[in-house]
Amino acid sequence: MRQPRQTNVKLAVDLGGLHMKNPVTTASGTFAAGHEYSDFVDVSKLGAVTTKGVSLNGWSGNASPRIAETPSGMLNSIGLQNPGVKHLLEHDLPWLREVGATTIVNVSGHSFDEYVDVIEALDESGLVDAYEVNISCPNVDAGGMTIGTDPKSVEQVVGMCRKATKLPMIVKLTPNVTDITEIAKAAVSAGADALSLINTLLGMAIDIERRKPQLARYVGGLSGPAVKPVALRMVWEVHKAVDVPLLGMGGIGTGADAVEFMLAGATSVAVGTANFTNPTATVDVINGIIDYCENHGVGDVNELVGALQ
Amino acid sequence: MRQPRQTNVKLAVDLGGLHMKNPVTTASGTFAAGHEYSDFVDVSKLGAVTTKGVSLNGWSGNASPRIAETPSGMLNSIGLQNPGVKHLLEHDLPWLREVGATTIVNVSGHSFDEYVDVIEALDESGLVDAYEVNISCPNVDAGGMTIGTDPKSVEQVVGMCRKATKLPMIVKLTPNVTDITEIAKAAVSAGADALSLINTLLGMAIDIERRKPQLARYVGGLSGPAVKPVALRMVWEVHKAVDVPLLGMGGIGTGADAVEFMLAGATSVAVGTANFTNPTATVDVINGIIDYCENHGVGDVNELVGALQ
Amino acid sequence: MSALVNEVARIISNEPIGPRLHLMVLESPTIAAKVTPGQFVHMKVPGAPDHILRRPFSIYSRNANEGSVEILYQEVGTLTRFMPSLKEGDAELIGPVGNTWTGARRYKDGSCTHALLVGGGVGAAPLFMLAEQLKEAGCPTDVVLGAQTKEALVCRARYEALFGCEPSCATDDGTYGRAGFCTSLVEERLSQGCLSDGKPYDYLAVCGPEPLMKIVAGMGAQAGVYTELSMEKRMACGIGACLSCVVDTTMGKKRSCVDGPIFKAEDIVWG
Amino acid sequence: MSALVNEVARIISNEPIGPRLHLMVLESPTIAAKVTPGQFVHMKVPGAPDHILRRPFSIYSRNANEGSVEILYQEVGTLTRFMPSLKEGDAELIGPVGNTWTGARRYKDGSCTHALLVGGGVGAAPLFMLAEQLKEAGCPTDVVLGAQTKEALVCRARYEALFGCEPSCATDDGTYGRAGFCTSLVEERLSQGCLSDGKPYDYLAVCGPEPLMKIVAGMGAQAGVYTELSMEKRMACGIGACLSCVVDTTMGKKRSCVDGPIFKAEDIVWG
Ligand SMILES: Cc1cc2nc3c(=O)[nH]c(=O)nc-3n(C[C@H](O)[C@H](O)[C@H](O)COP(=O)(O)OP(=O)(O)OC[C@H]3O[C@@H](n4cnc5c(N)ncnc54)[C@H](O)[C@@H]3O)c2cc1C
Ligand SMILES: Cc1cc2nc3c(=O)[nH]c(=O)nc-3n(C[C@H](O)[C@H](O)[C@H](O)COP(=O)(O)OP(=O)(O)OC[C@H]3O[C@@H](n4cnc5c(N)ncnc54)[C@H](O)[C@@H]3O)c2cc1C
Ligand SMILES: Cc1cc2nc3c(=O)[nH]c(=O)nc-3n(C[C@H](O)[C@H](O)[C@H](O)COP(=O)(O)O)c2cc1C
Ligand SMILES: Cc1cc2nc3c(=O)[nH]c(=O)nc-3n(C[C@H](O)[C@H](O)[C@H](O)COP(=O)(O)O)c2cc1C
Ligand code: FES
Ligand code: FES
Repeated sequence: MRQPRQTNVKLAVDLGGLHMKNPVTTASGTFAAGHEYSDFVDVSKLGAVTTKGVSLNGWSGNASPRIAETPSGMLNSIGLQNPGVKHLLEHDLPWLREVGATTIVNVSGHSFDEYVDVIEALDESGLVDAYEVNISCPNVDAGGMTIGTDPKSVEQVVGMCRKATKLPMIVKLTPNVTDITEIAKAAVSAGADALSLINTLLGMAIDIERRKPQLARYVGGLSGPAVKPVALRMVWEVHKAVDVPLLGMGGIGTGADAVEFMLAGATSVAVGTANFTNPTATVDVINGIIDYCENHGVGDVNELVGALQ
Repeated sequence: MRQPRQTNVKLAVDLGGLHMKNPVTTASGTFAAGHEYSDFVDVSKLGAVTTKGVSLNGWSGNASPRIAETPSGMLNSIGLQNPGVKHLLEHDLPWLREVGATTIVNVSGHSFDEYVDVIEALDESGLVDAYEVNISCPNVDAGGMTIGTDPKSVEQVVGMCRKATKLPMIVKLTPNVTDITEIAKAAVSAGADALSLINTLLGMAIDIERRKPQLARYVGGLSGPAVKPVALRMVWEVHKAVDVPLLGMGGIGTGADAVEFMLAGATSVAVGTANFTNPTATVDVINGIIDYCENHGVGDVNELVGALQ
Repeated sequence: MSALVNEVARIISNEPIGPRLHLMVLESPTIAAKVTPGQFVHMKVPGAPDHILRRPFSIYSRNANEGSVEILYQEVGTLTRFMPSLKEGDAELIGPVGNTWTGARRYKDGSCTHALLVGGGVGAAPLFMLAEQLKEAGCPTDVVLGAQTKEALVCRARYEALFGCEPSCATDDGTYGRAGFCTSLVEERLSQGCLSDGKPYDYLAVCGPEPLMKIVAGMGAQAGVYTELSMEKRMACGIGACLSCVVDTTMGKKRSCVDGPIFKAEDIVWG
Repeated sequence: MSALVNEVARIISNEPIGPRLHLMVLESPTIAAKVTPGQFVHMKVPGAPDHILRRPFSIYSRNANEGSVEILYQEVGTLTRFMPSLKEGDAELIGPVGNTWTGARRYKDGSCTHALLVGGGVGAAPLFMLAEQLKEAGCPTDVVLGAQTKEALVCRARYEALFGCEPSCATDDGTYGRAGFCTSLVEERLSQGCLSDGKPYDYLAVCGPEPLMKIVAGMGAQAGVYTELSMEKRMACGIGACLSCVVDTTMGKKRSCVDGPIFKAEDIVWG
């Protein structure tokens, strides 16, 4: 079980009211609720664990095949399969509390109300340290469109969630938009304490032998190193446009990747697809950040945030 | 000098009135006007050569560094450096005609009028077989925004270009939009004979040693295998949304890649960044398409177009 | 499930042993010590950095003393076609992953008295450690193997050496054993009973292409034999976290990596 | 410019020869036969498929009879740090790319009578074929080399063997030759004139880090010596098609790959 190494570098960051012992959390959906990875890394030593998206009563997700590999990336169409908020409350969150992890719960909904219901179901438990509201779900109230692509829907759903909790609320943005800063501003104006970006880019892959899409659902979300340049660009654009802290992600697998995101304006970072390549990626990223800071005379990681020249 | 091999497979396609002897052209800006690659491939045997974007009086482009490598991709911010339409007319187009190449001229402009001026300067020459109107340029008339992200601007500029020529007009779309089908429909309604997609995804990369962006202009366009899933998805979406033929591109480097695009709905394809990895990529892609057709009993490549099941 | 490790595993050898079939031996002492029949390793293939996903391969055999494991792999796509070029280097193996065939446990508790193992193609490999286990326990066990050609029947000799008699074989092209699919051999065995004593089988373990497993599962159900399958789905994490690899079962979607790969045939909802 | 080829080039050897410095020998008969001093190859590094761009390396030397070329490379980033692990395999080389130093031509037409070559770090390599050419032509030629340490002065011995006398050397840490930057040696040479006869130089060729080239170009200009530089920019196509590699000159932007890499110092507009 890998541990972050000792250092004098100050690693703690504040993500919109959420205290993180270091800037590294997990990207929702790639780490379940941490238990599966606990043979490999000490999840209590991560900045936080972000859990898989949860809905009120659970969803069964999409048909198989659900993934495909692409150059330096992968497509997924898991379809937000989850057993519902009750299961999370009874099994995963108590375990995370017990091992001493900081917990960010990723919240999903097919309607605006469902987001609120999920938060209300969790808010009194004392088992949640922050929410990450994933507004990239295909949504009925937004006419089947992803709500995260329309500033008005974003304002509405984020505003409703804001009323439901006083805990730190991170809003997670989709990159599949013309102008990410417009969406970011809408989320902040409706009360987001922090923004998380990016979710996956919509993509597709085809099996030319069978003349069929690689994914049963035809399209899926692209993640991994391939998307890193797009993610970094959006973090930098949003950093210049809003005043809340950012949780950057998209292709991060090394300390150097994380430092790029922090220089572009991220206060903390999430490791997603890289966990699949390397199950100790989260701790390796923390150690890589420490290496960078020590080698470059950085005494506090916060010095890196937005320090691009 | 590599040549496509002999085959009984029918390779000719019609791209909105442009006759191509096979479905493979070059992606604008990666092949200049073909001369530089003529040591490696017989450019007269390509479906077409698409030239580097040209403006009326030329532009000097962006500062250096202009490129950076990313996982399975690259960023560029050449900034549409070009010597202007007169140079193209006097040097490049006559050479292409002389060697017997089919020529698509990629047209740029900083204002709506400049697009028209470029087309008017070329239209009587008899040296152009089709235009590819690149509406991904940052544009003054669109308030500095890329015109290709706003359906109204797209309709306007495409309509103006349409009046200036009777030659086949392909309109090249930017992928940096929420809904590519909306832009595609606008271009078609204004008279596009075909659509070309995708241009590059906006991205960024950071040199963590110097804490500076890798590109002098901070952001640039992402291309290469990394973007292929996004490109394929957009080709498929647009194929379902409009009735004109499509020229697909984004990460194509093999015959298999090309077949994926054709199955998704592209009538022809362009090879861009792959030329840098492999200078015979264009011909290798043609030969790969031939292999696929022969091995799968496809007598005419047109059978592949949109044949995804 | 015992703790998983991510072990750096030196490639000891990597040789072609049949048409598009290769045997790779890896130095992986921790996994070699722990692995039980039917489990797999999730391999980071070295030298292919543009491929970010690992690939799952069942353990064909292990040598706990030497600390090595063997995998038998078939060329089907990009990485399995690249792997034969690896002459040295370090793979990374997550393992041992997954549950195990229940044959040996069932033999001990009496619910299995006669076992039939059916391996189609490279599906013969994940059954071999089960065969060893059943043999050691003393369970009467018969084996049916199918492959496209004689040369592709690469596991036959090992089964023969283990049991001292030939497994029943079928080849698609008739170059060895019964001509055609191995399903007719399975039907025969199920109707005739165990080769040693003619008693009916009460445990059937199948591994191979999904269509084969579906047919054999149907035969097992009809014959009223308890049947297990190894389900192979595309995997990202390989350890239960990502829900890439789910199988439709009567209890809902199950992760083939950690809830499987071995499933009761009767639980599977076929697509 | 003669026609370019894209040649599959077997790695014959690849050895460390100094701190983060390596010598790679490649079998590339067509390029070995054609290359002229100052030209480079654009290399597809094998085994790194996630890296889609080639890397440019100057030809250090060639053996036209054996059909091989040598490159001297320094570890600076991802691929140059990966390359030392390549013990075998086939690179792909586009080449020979670019223009050539004009020293030898100038010696023939009389505009160069005394040459001074200045190589900083690995910049010593692209000048070596020029040195050979000038030596063969009979042009009095002096050489100044700079490096960080004695161990990094890896080209010194070859220059010494060629001319039968030591080049003037400087090391940043003073472990060999003059302590400090090699610019003071250049200044000395320019003021004292050619080592053989004290006559002033009329041809100066410089290759090294851009700041060094800028300083030496300034010295050359002040001394009124015709000066040439080799400009190294990031390259995508490497053959003049993509405009990635442009250099600002008094005649506008020029492509360093095919309009260069050798430029007249006076034409460069420094950034
Ligand atoms: C638990 C388990 C055990 C396995 N054991 C063996 C074994 O012992 N020997 C063996 O030869 N193969 C085994 N496989 C299958 C093996 O994992 C795939 O053949 C391999 O991943 C294909 O990789 P590729 O890069 O060559 O193919 P790709 O180019 O990725 O794909 C080619 C084809 O293989 C399928 N495929 C891709 N990834 C997987 C995957 N992770 N699992 C299943 N199919 C996939 C694709 O759907 C596609 O049809 C096993 C699979 C699983 C899930
Ligand atoms: C005409 C020419 C001749 C050259 N000859 C030699 C030589 O003989 N020996 C030698 O050691 N090096 C030479 N170089 C430099 C060499 O190409 C780079 O060191 C190499 O490309 C870096 O690759 P990387 O993957 O290690 O670095 P990366 O990880 O890609 O980048 C690391 C650093 O190297 C710089 N760099 C990246 N690509 C290039 C490039 N194509 N050209 C220049 N700098 C780059 C980047 O800006 C960055 O600062 C030459 C460059 C040119 C243009
Ligand atoms: C298999 C998989 C499942 C995912 N599930 C979720 C999810 O439930 N909720 C969510 O907000 N994002 C989800 N994502 C997106 C990731 O959290 C992350 O935003 C994205 O993958 C980019 O980061 P990466 O490149 O590091 O993976 C998922 C990604 C993957 C690959
Ligand atoms: C160096 C470079 C220059 C480009 N210049 C142009 C251009 O002038 N006009 C244009 O429409 N697209 C230009 N593009 C975009 C390509 O034509 C193509 O749309 C994109 O690169 C995706 O294809 P690829 O992945 O095959 O390169 C350029 C791309 C690159 C890499
Ligand atoms: S592969 Fe991730 S849950 Fe099975
Ligand atoms: S590298 Fe493409 S023009 Fe020089």
